[in-house]
Amino acid sequence: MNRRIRLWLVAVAGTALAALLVAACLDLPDFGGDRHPYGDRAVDASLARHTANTVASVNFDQRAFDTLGELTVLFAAVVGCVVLLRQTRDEHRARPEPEPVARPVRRYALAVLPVALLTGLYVIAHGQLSPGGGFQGGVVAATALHLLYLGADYRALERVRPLGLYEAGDAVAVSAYLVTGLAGLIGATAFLANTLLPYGTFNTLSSGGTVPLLNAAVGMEVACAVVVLLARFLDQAVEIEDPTGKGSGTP
Amino acid sequence: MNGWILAATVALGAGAGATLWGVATGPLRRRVVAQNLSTALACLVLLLLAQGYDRPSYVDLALVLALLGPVGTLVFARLLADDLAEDPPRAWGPTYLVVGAGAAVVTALCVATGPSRASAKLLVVGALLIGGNVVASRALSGGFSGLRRG
Amino acid sequence: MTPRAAMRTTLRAAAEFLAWWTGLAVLWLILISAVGPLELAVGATVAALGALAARAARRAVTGR
Amino acid sequence: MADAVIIVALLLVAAAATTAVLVRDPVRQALVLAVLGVLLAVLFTTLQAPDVGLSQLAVGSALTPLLLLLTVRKVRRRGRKEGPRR
Amino acid sequence: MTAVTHVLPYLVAVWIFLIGCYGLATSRNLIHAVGCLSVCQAATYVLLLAVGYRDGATAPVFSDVEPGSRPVVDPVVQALALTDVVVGATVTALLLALVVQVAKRHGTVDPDELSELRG
Repeated sequence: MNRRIRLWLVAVAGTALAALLVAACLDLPDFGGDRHPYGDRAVDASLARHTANTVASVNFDQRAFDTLGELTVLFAAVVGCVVLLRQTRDEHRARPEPEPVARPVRRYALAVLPVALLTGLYVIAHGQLSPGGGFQGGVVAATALHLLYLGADYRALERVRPLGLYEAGDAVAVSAYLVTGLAGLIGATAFLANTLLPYGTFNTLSSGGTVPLLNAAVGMEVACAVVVLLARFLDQAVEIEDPTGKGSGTP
Repeated sequence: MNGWILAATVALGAGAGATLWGVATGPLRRRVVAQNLSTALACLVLLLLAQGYDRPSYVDLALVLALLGPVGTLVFARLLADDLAEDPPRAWGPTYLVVGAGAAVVTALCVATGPSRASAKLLVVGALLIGGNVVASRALSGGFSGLRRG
Repeated sequence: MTPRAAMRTTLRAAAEFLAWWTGLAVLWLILISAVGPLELAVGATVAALGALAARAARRAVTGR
Repeated sequence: MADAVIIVALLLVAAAATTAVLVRDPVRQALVLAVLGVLLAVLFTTLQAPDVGLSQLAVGSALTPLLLLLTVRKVRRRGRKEGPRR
Repeated sequence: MTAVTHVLPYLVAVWIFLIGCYGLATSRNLIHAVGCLSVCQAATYVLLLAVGYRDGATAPVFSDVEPGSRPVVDPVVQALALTDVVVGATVTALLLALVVQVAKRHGTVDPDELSELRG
């Protein structure tokens, strides 16, 4: 099946799919319509549990079990990357040397790193109040750490980032999520049910029952997962060379 | 239809359209500069939309973009250092244009919100945006010249 | 490392940590909308974390 | 009239997606994908979805380009017989 | 509102999905193909959020708005789109790890050359 036949097949199937999709779009309810039955009920349930950010309430309270599934997808992907990008026997690891970087860039990296880390933790902490949550804040915090690689070099980042700690942190965070769910099972009614803690006063940091706890667990898990993921990719791209040394030399 | 959303629409259509055209065509050095300017312009659009929709909590998006936009450009500047080495980008004109626009937008928003913690937050976002943009442009035009191993 | 030099380095380290901590705490106060006791406590710990990260980053870069 | 900004954002996202596909070189595509991520975040804000916009910003502005470029660097150093830059 | 804006977001989502599939089918570089796949996924975000939009409504986040004072958009699709974005990024990372392995094993990332190698 050479390339020409494959392209013809794609063209024919593509146009047929396009026709069907456009026909489907014409029958969809108008954009901006007023009928959102699930949305209204989700908002009412979220307000009943004093959670200001309804999306966080849907994610961590009404559909907490699906978020557990997503957490395992994240965890499995990181484990997959760790296995795929490991250093094979015949590859050797070259020590990263210090790299010359312009002074303003390094000063910017050193100045913005704590600010970005603070913003990431702010986004996680206020996940159930203002826009944000565990996922977004975790990625921002992990990216903040890698400013060291961007502002200086990989050796500086390695010195600050003990990888074993982050892999353990990843596992601890996922199990913290599970333990909170089991506590719901033991303490009150159902797995991951939000009946364990009092809902607190509306629009404060302690409102929403277990939503802030699950938010923090997901935030820590995503931050550790992204650090481990980027560590594997950086190792492959900067440190690990092939047996024939082809990999080394100027990139 | 208030003026803020109109301003955001114009900035989005003109500014983002130009940067998209800049990043789609031309030599690599111009594409990298266009990417840097696109994050700055998008941050301004987000600030205008936050004011236009009367939702102060949307400023968090502009804050994260003001932080991560320049970091994304640093990623490109660092990992494409060898590709950019032969003809480094020299686009200080558009950068200062966008920085000026940013300063104007942030001051207009601060005047609109009046002296309060919210305008302090806007000033922080403006400072991060302008500082990040200038440093990213500096990094693009030769911040990582002596790089060997990346 | 004479005791006086050791004392001076720890003093300088504490000063740097405190400077970062106050800066980040002020930034936290600007970021949050409603100020409450719990917010201040969380802000204090997060600012301390950020100050530690800032110091570790500076030492990692300059201590090469 | 608030929909004008939605329409402009939608058309820009469509144009950016088309560009991202038509640009064949991975490095240049990473640049266009970064711009596409930012435009998507603006579109999500106009559609009143700040949480999704925030996650698209966090993921699309620094993480995805870094992963793409690190892979390009590894593949470019590894595969010496890389064909002419298409 | 004119008739076209009633259906424009859905058509844009369909267009982005089809152009992503076209890119996937005709790509000559696996890294480019992974980029096209993330474009396909962007189509799902646009469609999901377009389904949940309500005219003149605001975000269902009540940290700075009095609940019930303004109509809100559908939060359920936003939670789905949020999960979609995060999983999309993770899948992209895993696929890129696979591309690195393919490049190591076969020395090339052109799908057509790969099919001939029977590696």
